[in-house]
Amino acid sequence: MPRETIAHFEIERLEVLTPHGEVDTELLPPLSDKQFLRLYELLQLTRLSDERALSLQREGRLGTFPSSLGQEAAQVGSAFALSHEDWVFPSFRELGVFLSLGYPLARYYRYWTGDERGLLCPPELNIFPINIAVGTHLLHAAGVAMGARYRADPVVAVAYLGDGATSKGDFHEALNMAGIYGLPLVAICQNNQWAISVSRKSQTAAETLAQKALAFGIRGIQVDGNDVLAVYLATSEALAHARSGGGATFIECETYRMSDHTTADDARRYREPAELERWRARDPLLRMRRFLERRGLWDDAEQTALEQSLRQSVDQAVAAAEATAPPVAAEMFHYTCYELSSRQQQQLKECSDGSP
Amino acid sequence: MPRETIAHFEIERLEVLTPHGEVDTELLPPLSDKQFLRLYELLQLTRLSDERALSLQREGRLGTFPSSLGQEAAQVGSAFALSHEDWVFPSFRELGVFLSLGYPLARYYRYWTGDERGLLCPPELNIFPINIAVGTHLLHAAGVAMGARYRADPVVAVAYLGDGATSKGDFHEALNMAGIYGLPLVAICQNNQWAISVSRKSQTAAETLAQKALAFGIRGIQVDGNDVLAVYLATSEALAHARSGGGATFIECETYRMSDHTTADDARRYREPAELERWRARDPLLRMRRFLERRGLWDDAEQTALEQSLRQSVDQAVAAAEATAPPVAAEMFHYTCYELSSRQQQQLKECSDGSP
Amino acid sequence: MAVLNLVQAINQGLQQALAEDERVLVFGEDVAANGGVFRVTEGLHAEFGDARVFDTPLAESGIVGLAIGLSAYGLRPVAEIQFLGFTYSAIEQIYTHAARIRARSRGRFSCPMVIRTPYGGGIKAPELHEESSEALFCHMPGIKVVVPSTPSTAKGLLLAAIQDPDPVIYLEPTRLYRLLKEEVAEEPYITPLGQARIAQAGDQLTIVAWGSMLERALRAARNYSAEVIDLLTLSPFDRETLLASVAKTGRLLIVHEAPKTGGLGAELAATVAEEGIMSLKAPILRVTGYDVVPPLPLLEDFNLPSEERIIKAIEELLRY
Amino acid sequence: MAVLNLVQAINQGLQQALAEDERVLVFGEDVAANGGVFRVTEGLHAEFGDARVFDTPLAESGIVGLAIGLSAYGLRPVAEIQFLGFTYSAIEQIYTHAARIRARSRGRFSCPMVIRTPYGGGIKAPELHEESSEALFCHMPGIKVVVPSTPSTAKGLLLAAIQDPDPVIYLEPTRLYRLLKEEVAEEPYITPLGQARIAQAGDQLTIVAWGSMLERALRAARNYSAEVIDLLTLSPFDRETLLASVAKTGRLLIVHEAPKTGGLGAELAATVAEEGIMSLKAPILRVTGYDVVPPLPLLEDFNLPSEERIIKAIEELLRY
Ligand SMILES: Cc1ncc(C[n+]2csc(CCOP(=O)(O)OP(=O)(O)O)c2C)c(N)n1
Ligand SMILES: Cc1ncc(C[n+]2csc(CCOP(=O)(O)OP(=O)(O)O)c2C)c(N)n1
Ligand SMILES: [Mg+2]
Ligand SMILES: [Mg+2]
Repeated sequence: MPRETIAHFEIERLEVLTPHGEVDTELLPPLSDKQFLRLYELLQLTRLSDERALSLQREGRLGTFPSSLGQEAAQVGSAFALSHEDWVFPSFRELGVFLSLGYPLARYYRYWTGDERGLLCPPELNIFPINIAVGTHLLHAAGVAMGARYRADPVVAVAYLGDGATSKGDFHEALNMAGIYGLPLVAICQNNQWAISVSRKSQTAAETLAQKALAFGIRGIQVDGNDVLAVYLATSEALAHARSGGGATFIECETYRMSDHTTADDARRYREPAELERWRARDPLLRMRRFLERRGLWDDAEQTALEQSLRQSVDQAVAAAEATAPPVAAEMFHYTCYELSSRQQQQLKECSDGSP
Repeated sequence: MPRETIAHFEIERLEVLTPHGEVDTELLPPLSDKQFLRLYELLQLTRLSDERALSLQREGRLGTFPSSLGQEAAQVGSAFALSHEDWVFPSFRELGVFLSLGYPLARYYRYWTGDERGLLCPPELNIFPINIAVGTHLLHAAGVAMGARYRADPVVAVAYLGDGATSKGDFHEALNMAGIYGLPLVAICQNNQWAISVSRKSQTAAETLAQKALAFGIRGIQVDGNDVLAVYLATSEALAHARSGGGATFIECETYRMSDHTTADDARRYREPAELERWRARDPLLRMRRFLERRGLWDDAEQTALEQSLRQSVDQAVAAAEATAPPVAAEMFHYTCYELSSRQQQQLKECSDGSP
Repeated sequence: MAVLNLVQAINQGLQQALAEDERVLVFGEDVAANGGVFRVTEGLHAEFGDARVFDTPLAESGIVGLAIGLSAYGLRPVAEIQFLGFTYSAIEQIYTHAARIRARSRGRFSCPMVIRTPYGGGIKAPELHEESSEALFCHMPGIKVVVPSTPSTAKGLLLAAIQDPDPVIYLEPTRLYRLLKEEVAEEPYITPLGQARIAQAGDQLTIVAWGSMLERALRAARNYSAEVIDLLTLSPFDRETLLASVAKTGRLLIVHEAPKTGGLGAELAATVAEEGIMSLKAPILRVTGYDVVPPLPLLEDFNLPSEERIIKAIEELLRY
Repeated sequence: MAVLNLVQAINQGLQQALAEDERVLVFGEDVAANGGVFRVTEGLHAEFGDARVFDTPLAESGIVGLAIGLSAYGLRPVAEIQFLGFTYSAIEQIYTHAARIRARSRGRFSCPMVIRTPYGGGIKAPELHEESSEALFCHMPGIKVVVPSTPSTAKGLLLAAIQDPDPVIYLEPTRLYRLLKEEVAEEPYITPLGQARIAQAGDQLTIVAWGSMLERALRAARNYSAEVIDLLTLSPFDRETLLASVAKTGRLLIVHEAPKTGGLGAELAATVAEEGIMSLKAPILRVTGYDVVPPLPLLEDFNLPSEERIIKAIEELLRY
């Protein structure tokens, strides 16, 4: 008995819209026109809120900020598929996810001014704090998924991560556990081709990121991450699979980080402008707009009206964020633990008495 | 453009000897009869040295000991393929590897009495210290592999690990790096079906361990780990591949831990005796012996003579190990760092003056 | 009341916590069918089943991360790490996440979880099986660290840790597992976190120890009028009891297994040097493990503070 | 001699080490084309190429583990971890392996490697970008920890660290990166490890600080006869200089950014309380970060020791 093939695997890619907004009707998700319009509105809202954040940062009114430019479809399309009771574990670049779920933009901005209160998640949402230590939060999603299963709650834990995050050990430990325990977990990877200056190719020799799922015996799929409908469809399928007890899915959304890594970065140092141009042609907003136009749902006037109204709400969010009183020193102590130690109480007193 | 398959993968399994010692001639590695006999001798030496360790432990003459019973083929077959200049990164159950490479048995025993001097590797070998923190040492192999490549040395870094180790984050980080940098590294996984009481199935939902290689874009293969010739062949191929610049290979050797996890364990608490019996029929020594017999190279008289002579050398090793003077307290300080700090010098003095 | 050793007392505490509160889950490597490598979880899997008591893959960061998610979801995970030496790969999860999720989420989420792990030397075990790195975790605001020293405190601290609203690292001194036996109350009870215990009263000097070193400190102190403080909670430690005792005795000796430099003894000494120095009649001495890589079994007795070394330090202090 | 800031001085040190010794390799996330997120490795990739200066995947444990293997093979890796807050996942590699391979192999293998990482607060950066957890690494026998405080010490300590036969963690105070400028000798030179520097002489009290807090301590001490010690090497710290200064001044103040409890200040205080207490005229005070989760930018100034808090402590000490 010589060399024998004992296992076969295939990785699939899903696309629904062409760059011109044409649609594969067989795959078109069963959404109403209102929902298609809502998706587009969220894409626009994300882009405008992001643009505003960048200009606030330039004016010194916001701290370092990671732009989501170019990744709106991956964020909005996936978040739109979630149910109210699902738990979300963001990375640090998910403005579109927060907005799609209804997180107050003013609060999001507060966080990026360096105010911890910006992460206080409203009670009706289950969004874990923004995760800065790349790749480490998938384990929390695994824990919540296991907790939900233990309580027989119909909750799915949805974690967002980047291509860079797939290199971290915790990514591996989390998805391996998701496989073993058959957890209701969906990992949404925005492969935006870069981890700061490290390209996707330098991050792993695997041909696709989706195939990393094979190491864990879970579902893995690649989608066109600039196609909001494909992302929505893949996420919906993964959620249904998870909710029905089928276990976890790893979704690779192929997209592109059109901006610098953050406002502290200068991407011209390490990547070709031509690459950016190629991806600009695949802009996720444009594609959805073309789809709506083809369907007779959209025109220039509507676009203008939408932008105007969205800009107004962004203005309001900025105003609200900036009207917030700054945090007081005691705020540092309040949530370190449930009850302060005697030394912490002493320190709190000392610090509230003095000035910085 | 709908769902499209964008990548295909296959996992292969290699077997050369049947449990009855019949051979797939096409795959028979080009070894001399002398080498076949040497392989068998090493298998026997490993088994007898292991047996002796267990009895020394029962008599209180050795500390906790992890037996390699049943895994001799995976250890000897792989180590036999190595070149003199290769670097080896053992886990903690590789008696057969140490012996095949010529590590002094007496020194190996010393280590397991709790004497750090037992790990002082002779200058002609490159065996890293036994690794207790499961899975963490593959990164050191990656570093050495990179160093070798940097210096254009024809060295391959060979790391041994268990099925349990594949769950650790460092496993993932190491093999991902091996893929990215195309490192001359061979990871030899002894899938002995158990990590203490945790079964292979509870360790990962992946169908095979070999397929974990797909996550890293490196070669992965499964071999019958109780078939010393298959293990030798797979390792030789992987080494050649690495030496020629082809990069890393992950080899899953399917084998079985026939003993308790260590002398501190009682496997009857968590596994069926029937399972052990099934594997006993696939004993790696028996299989190689049958192969030699079929080839007319072996008979009962030779077996008796071999066992006698090996027992003698094991006796000598035990005697040498036990004749070693115990370490002195100062030994604790000597290799903490190259030069002791003033506090360490003070402590060394205090401790050499006093008694425990 | 039954006479129990430490293993049995912890086992009883776990059993009672599981029985009383269905939010409690026990998991880790080899804790289910095998009952833990020290048999601390023996019988729990048989009684409570796969959903409550389960094995994990070999992934310590994963185990802690899983506990974080479970606790944030409202459960009460009690995770076992097989030995303290294997928590090192989980430090990011402990320090970056478990310690901070309450603060980062402004109280919306929290991590009421326990990490149980055997620690300390004196059992002739292989490398990394006898670590005493408790000080690392005492420098992480948001994390509590406790160490029982007897079967009774083992049970009471465990139940207190499980009820605590924040993450607690519960260190089990392996040398004591089967060494100490005493009567332990059958019904569940709490030994409050943050409170030290006067294990021996005295007025000539104060000795602070915890875990397995408490037993040694008590032996060494038998013939002295020494106040021996069993710290029990290392973080946050009981400043008041420490300062009150030193105010009375004027002399302080700290005993721990960990390397001296940067050990918890340093913080205790510094606290007294800052807040209680006026009552000191003598230097503050520390008898500790040396600043070395923890030695293998043949040398470990040279490293662990011995009764003799402790007595020598007592005598030295009393000369002032 | 050119006037350089800290970034430039470190960059020059790296460039010279690479040029002088082909065993030196520089790697980490974004250190190649991007020149590091603070531009510390700027130009090195262009000069020395892919084999000497390269990017790694996003895997900190991996980066350190790789350095261990490279150093054991005889090379001199200088690995960058992008921020100290991301070393936590590499602690197992640092503590279990880098610190112990010399001991475990009885000297056959060793790890002459440097881990460079930006650390400390005051730069209004996001969470985990302003950590000051140096004390954790000071409790690991086998690991050295150094912190420069000026461009000159930055270059000299870096070159010393690269030549050191053992693993060194080299912490770069980000607040000083572009704040301090001074003349730095062009040719390579060494600032010896293990030796503190008297940054200001004085005889009424001793102040110990390091990194970015040294700058603040010096400002606060301007109008006092304070001996300000720049610790430079945190592990092993310079006991002799510390004790000699306190013997002279009789008063000790320690300033650090890290949370108070379990910080390195505790070890310094404990050392003096053990070996130098007889010369003390006053309590040993510590002005430190609070025992809290490090706050985000809007609150960080409340947490970092301010000049005012340091002066208050000086005044208090001088009242004794
Ligand atoms: C553990 C860790 N290491 C390093 C960093 C610094 N860092 C922040 S974002 C980033 C790149 C992340 O890449 P990716 O996961 O692809 O996410 P993206 O930035 O593309 O959204 C790095 C290296 C970090 N935040 N956490
Ligand atoms: C990081 C770490 N976690 C836990 C342990 C305790 N432990 C020792 S061996 C072992 C199981 C290892 O399983 P595997 O990798 O399959 O190797 P095997 O014992 O089967 O040879 C465990 C959990 C350890 N040594 N290291
Ligand atoms: Mg990315
Ligand atoms: Mg195994």
